[in-house]
Amino acid sequence: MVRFLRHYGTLMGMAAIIVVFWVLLPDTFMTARNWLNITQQVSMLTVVAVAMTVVMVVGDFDLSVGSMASLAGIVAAVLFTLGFSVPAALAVALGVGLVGGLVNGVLVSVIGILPFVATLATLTMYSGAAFILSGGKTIFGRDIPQAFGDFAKSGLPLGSLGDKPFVLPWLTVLALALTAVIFVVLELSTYGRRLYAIGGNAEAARLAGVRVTFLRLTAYGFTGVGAAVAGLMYAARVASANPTQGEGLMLNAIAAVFLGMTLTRHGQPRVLASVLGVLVLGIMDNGLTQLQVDSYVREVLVGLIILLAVSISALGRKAIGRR
Amino acid sequence: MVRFLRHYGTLMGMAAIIVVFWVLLPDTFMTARNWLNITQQVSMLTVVAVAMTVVMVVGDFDLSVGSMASLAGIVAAVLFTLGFSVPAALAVALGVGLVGGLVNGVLVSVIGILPFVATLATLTMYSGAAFILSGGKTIFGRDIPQAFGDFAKSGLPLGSLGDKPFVLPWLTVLALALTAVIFVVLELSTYGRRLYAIGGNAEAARLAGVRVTFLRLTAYGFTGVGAAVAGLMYAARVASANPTQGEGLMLNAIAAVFLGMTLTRHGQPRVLASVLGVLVLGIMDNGLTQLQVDSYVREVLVGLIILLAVSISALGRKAIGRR
Amino acid sequence: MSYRPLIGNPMPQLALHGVVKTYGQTRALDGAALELRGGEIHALMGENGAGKSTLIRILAGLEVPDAGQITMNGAPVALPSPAAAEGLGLRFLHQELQIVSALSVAENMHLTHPYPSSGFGLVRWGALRASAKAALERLGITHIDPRATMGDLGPGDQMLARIAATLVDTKGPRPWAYVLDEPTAALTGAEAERLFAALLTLRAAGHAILYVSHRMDEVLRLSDRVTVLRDGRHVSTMGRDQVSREQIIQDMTGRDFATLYPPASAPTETAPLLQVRSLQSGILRDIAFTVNAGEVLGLAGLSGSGRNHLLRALMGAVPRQGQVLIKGAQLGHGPAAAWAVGLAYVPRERRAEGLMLLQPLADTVALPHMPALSTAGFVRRAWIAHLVARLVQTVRLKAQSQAQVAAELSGGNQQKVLFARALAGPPVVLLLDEPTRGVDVGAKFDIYATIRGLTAQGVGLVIVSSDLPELIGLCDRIGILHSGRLTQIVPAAGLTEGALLALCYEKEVA
Amino acid sequence: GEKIAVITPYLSQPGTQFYVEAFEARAKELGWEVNVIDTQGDVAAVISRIEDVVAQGVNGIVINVDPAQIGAGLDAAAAANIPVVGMDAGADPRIKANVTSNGYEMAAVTSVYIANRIGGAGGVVMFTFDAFPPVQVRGVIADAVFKNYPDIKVLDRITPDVSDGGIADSRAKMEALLAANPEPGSIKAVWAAWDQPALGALQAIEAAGRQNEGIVITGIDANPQARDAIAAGGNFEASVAQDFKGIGSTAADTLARVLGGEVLKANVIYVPTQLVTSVNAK
Ligand SMILES: Nc1ncnc2c1ncn2[C@@H]1O[C@H](COP(=O)(O)OP(=O)(O)OP(=O)(O)O)[C@@H](O)[C@H]1O
Ligand SMILES: Nc1ncnc2c1ncn2[C@@H]1O[C@H](COP(=O)(O)OP(=O)(O)OP(=O)(O)O)[C@@H](O)[C@H]1O
Ligand SMILES: [Mg+2]
Ligand SMILES: [Mg+2]
Repeated sequence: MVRFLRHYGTLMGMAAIIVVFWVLLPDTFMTARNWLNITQQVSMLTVVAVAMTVVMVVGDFDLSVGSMASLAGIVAAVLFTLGFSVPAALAVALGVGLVGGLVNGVLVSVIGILPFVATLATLTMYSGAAFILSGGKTIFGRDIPQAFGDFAKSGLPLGSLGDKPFVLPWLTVLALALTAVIFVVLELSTYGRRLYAIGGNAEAARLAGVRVTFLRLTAYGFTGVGAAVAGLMYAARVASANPTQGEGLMLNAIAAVFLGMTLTRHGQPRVLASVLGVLVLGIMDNGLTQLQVDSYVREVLVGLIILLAVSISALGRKAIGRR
Repeated sequence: MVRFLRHYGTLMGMAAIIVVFWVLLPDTFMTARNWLNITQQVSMLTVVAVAMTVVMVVGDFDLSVGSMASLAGIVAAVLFTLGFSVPAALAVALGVGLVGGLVNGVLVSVIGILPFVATLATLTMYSGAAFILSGGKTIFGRDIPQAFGDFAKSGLPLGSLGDKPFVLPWLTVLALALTAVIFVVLELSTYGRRLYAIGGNAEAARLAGVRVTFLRLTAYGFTGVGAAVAGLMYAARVASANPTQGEGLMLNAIAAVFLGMTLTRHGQPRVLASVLGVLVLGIMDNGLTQLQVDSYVREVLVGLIILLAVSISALGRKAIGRR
Repeated sequence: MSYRPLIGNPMPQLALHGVVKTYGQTRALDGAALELRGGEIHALMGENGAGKSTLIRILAGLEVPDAGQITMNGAPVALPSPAAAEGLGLRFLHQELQIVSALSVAENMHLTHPYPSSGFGLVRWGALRASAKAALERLGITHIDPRATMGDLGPGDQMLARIAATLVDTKGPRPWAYVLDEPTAALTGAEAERLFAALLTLRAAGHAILYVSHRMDEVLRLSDRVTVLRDGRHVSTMGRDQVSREQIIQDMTGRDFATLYPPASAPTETAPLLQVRSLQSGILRDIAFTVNAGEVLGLAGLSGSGRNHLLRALMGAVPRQGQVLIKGAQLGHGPAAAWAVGLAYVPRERRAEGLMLLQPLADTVALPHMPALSTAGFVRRAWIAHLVARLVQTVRLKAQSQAQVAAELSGGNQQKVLFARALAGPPVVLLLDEPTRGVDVGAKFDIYATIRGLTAQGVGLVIVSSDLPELIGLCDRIGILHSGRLTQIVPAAGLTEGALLALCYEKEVA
Repeated sequence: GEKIAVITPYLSQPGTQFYVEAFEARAKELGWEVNVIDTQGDVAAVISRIEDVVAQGVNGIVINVDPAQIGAGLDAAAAANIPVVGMDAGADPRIKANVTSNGYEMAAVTSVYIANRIGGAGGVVMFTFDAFPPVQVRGVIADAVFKNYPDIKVLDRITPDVSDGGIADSRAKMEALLAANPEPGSIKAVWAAWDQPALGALQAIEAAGRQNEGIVITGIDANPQARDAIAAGGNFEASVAQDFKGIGSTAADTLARVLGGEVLKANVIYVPTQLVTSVNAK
């Protein structure tokens, strides 16, 4: 029973939430269109959460993802205003993400600063850099190439649905693709398995000859690039870049990964579990908005549901440990 | 040399910062009035950082302090609008802080949720509660009793300074008083020594007869009350209450405590070190603003200086460990 | 599945000379030497802290020696990294059981080795499992599923899987030497036999095995040569014909037991201080014994027999049923109650269970006695300083000041901090779990002297130790634990190490 | 009645609260069911919530964020034929009408007020916030006005940290500037792009005991706290009242006309603003 609750508690909770929305919103919730909306809405968060999963696998975390996302968006937008082509600007922005991630990695893994402190400091710095580059302004309008904004509005045509065309939004496609990449890296590659070994028992990994310092450093690179991708997706979706726009991503991404961890057998971070965590957050937002639940009540409910899921799994773990 | 850098690196850094400002701002920085300003500006952050020190002593932390501060301010303001007297409203707000802190404590210590997840969830919930209570609005003007706002504007007269009266602001007095209280609790009482033992090695403390679960729980109570006090000070200072006004406190408080930890011999959180950490942040803000350094550049500089201080201490620790 | 016999160099040979390694003030190795040849089982012996594991970590490329020479077939080699050691065909099982509980058995077995993978670096799971299965079968193990999660296995099976990991066949350099640091510590007799069979097969195929064990019988039975280290120095290397139990002990300790264990003083009175009746906890069943004033009761038993658990149950660190009386009064639950009535405890894992490594040693000493060292909830620092100053002398603790942190003390002095803490009460009954583990010879003698001093004052002691001569030398009576039952209590006088070991094994043999 | 969704990232800003309330009041008279959704600063979430309410099938949507940033949401609404009306938003072909005050005008009024009060000469401190487009335009105008007076020197252009509501951090920044410019008369005026920094600056000046130097402070929005301060006759001399209630109720009326099938010719509707000084503050 306890074991069952621990493993399936969160999953059952998710199912319950979906059923409730389905019953209360019979016409609008369980529709292909609504689910497309949800996937598109959570696409940026998915990318950050999935990238965050990589550092959390080695037992660290990264508070700077939000400001890195903002910075990447600003970098691309500033380069657009300077006349760079879309691919060139995006490449530079992703490069900034990679470098920013590796800086975090060096601080944590080589210098030995606690992840919380190191990424808190870089949070401030990356955010400051975004403000400096943009002059604190929102960059939008003519400065943003049409193609860039259009990307977020269009998608992969997949036939038609009733009278309307059925289109899988590019943002969703991108999130799926990145999830697949990180899945392959973490679950199927030797590299990923080494990261899990480090997270599971860093000392054992070191004694077994795993290059802990180096691998831990590289994990931050993924998170940096992921944050940058999410920042660019965000900028495309709002067809503008603002030095604060990534702010909300960090806490939500961490919450999603932790929520996902309650789904896995040993409480490890896993890519697909993180995606489920993101979906829970997205579905709650969508369903509660449609039910016209006050935004503030929604916040409290989301917090409560996270706590419930995590408590059940924590208590289950305790009960098992006690036997 | 390494040892020296580790112990005195941060202190020397602080001294260097002060000297730089003194030289660059010969007439205005090193004045009694400016220092009074700084102490008053950092008074709220001091209270939160000092209270945060208590949970950090046991090896945890509390992300919900910012939203708890907002919530306490809103609770008091809402009670004011309902005609409660100032003492009654403040007592209820402090009670909310205590309960909120203990809820965190139960989640972390009794249920066994990671501090990061538990307090992230309560962050959302307390913030949601503040929004619900206030309807998302700023409460100000006639609703806030005159006496409440006046408190933050006045202080303890300490004679005169040149032509102007020399007044120690009540907010500064309050911050000093709470620092003293927490100092006594942590450094001089058996309770505090037990908290340090838990932070040093929870299992060893348990075997030595320390009631780890209970004490860890109570530590969060201090942090909750501290956050509430800071929220009320904030509300008094701006003579209004807003459901987001505590937001900036959390990351800054944690940064201050970590900065303070680089000052202590073995990297432990200590009350007075946390206060120094707060002062570093406050002095940098004040000095750089006086120097008319761009706000964004200031952010980057603050991040850099934190990183430098922490890196020196981390590298020093490593070098000592290696011998 | 069979082993690939060694082709090419018929007699690979690895040698170390004059190896020195210091950690802070501790000289772990001070001129150690070792020679390992293909086709032999070579035992590495030495007291706790003699430097065996350090030598192995150097071989594994995990530590770089301060001085010394390593040669392979006569040519000097460097071992800067684990990869280099693997490149020389060396495989390792390190002392502390290093597992990643959340990963599968197969993955744990490939921590050191590259996973079988396709061109794109993708893991071939089937090949990974097959490789793990093959390695397990070399030990004759078929009951462990490579897909199982490591954390779900029992400690014995975990150890077997880790041992099998050294036998994994990889594409890389051919392994020829297997280095096992105390592999049998967590194994049952039958499991150990399987390991021995595999080791003999490996030897027959021309491989070398370097093997650390504190179990004398195994060593005498299996090994072709024995090298003994003492205080980081090479003492002797003996062939099968020269080796004897007495000689090994003589070389390991370099001294007479008479000088190591101070004489016991006759108990002054026989008042029962600790009475235990029908105690149940965890695997413990129906435990009953009494300890009188000035008496030392030893607890002996095989690994996993419940010695450690019994002390924790007495302290109230784990739930227990049954009666525990201190001076005739029922003992309450929880460690606080135990300390309050003078039941003091020196835990086994001093770093994990005893010390606050980064706090002033005086704080650690005072912690369990806080109620007596405070007034109205405020700490009386002067009282603490006074008490600690006295205790530092009693246990001959070498520290710069009372404010020094435990992390900066040597292992023996760390142990003395915990002794000082246990004496601060002062204790009525003192529970000691492996009190001299990782403690050097001098500090050991100090600890023995302290124990004698306590018995003279009428304190009752319960000592758990895996060091059988120590138990015999210190105790008045020795209780034998077997699978959670106290099978008998025998007088220590006249007992030999062999006889005591036989008693520990008795039930299993019978 | 009709189901209407009001979606804003900025509900905790006092101005937004007023026109949302006025909108709700008017909507009640019209018999509408209004759902107010606050995304707390997240603009992309505005798009998401528009998509959600489109799925839910509302009759009309009201936004108060720049339409250029939420094109995807506007497309979703257009595809479902749901009219969108802006409330202090911005112009866009997909918006039936934007009901707003003229931000350029408000900034011009306060900056010119300062220039005149200080005789076109002296040091001025500006508080701006360029990350928020409607406030950014105010800064642009003030910059231009002050530049037009060769003897006005902008001492500092400060962006306060608004995560705390903006008063406390503005006050800290102003205290530092007062310390840096201790000579009486070295700071002649404080121009704030909205009221919170003006209130923070006022607190700083009073706390420093420099309220008698004649430093002129202006804000924009004329929120009640600012009105109280202006009425008190201190340094805070002027602000510009947007007719928040007017914006809210006009937005509701405009939406009612759109829902009634009317095609609006002018898709920008300005609601007049008013300079508030001690004369008319109460
Ligand atoms: N990382 C380290 N830092 C400091 N001292 C160390 C370290 N590792 C080992 N030592 C010290 O070096 C000495 C030798 O330790 P080692 O682990 O090699 O002993 P051992 O012979 O394997 O003992 P055992 O039989 O207990 O395993 C001990 O005094 C130990 O405390
Ligand atoms: N809380 C518990 N619940 C159930 N079983 C337990 C518990 N604690 C220990 N055990 C089991 O009881 C057995 C005895 O453990 P204990 O550590 O006391 O043995 P030991 O004689 O000290 O051996 P070792 O030297 O290997 O530690 C082990 O099999 C252990 O797994
Ligand atoms: Mg060893
Ligand atoms: Mg044990």
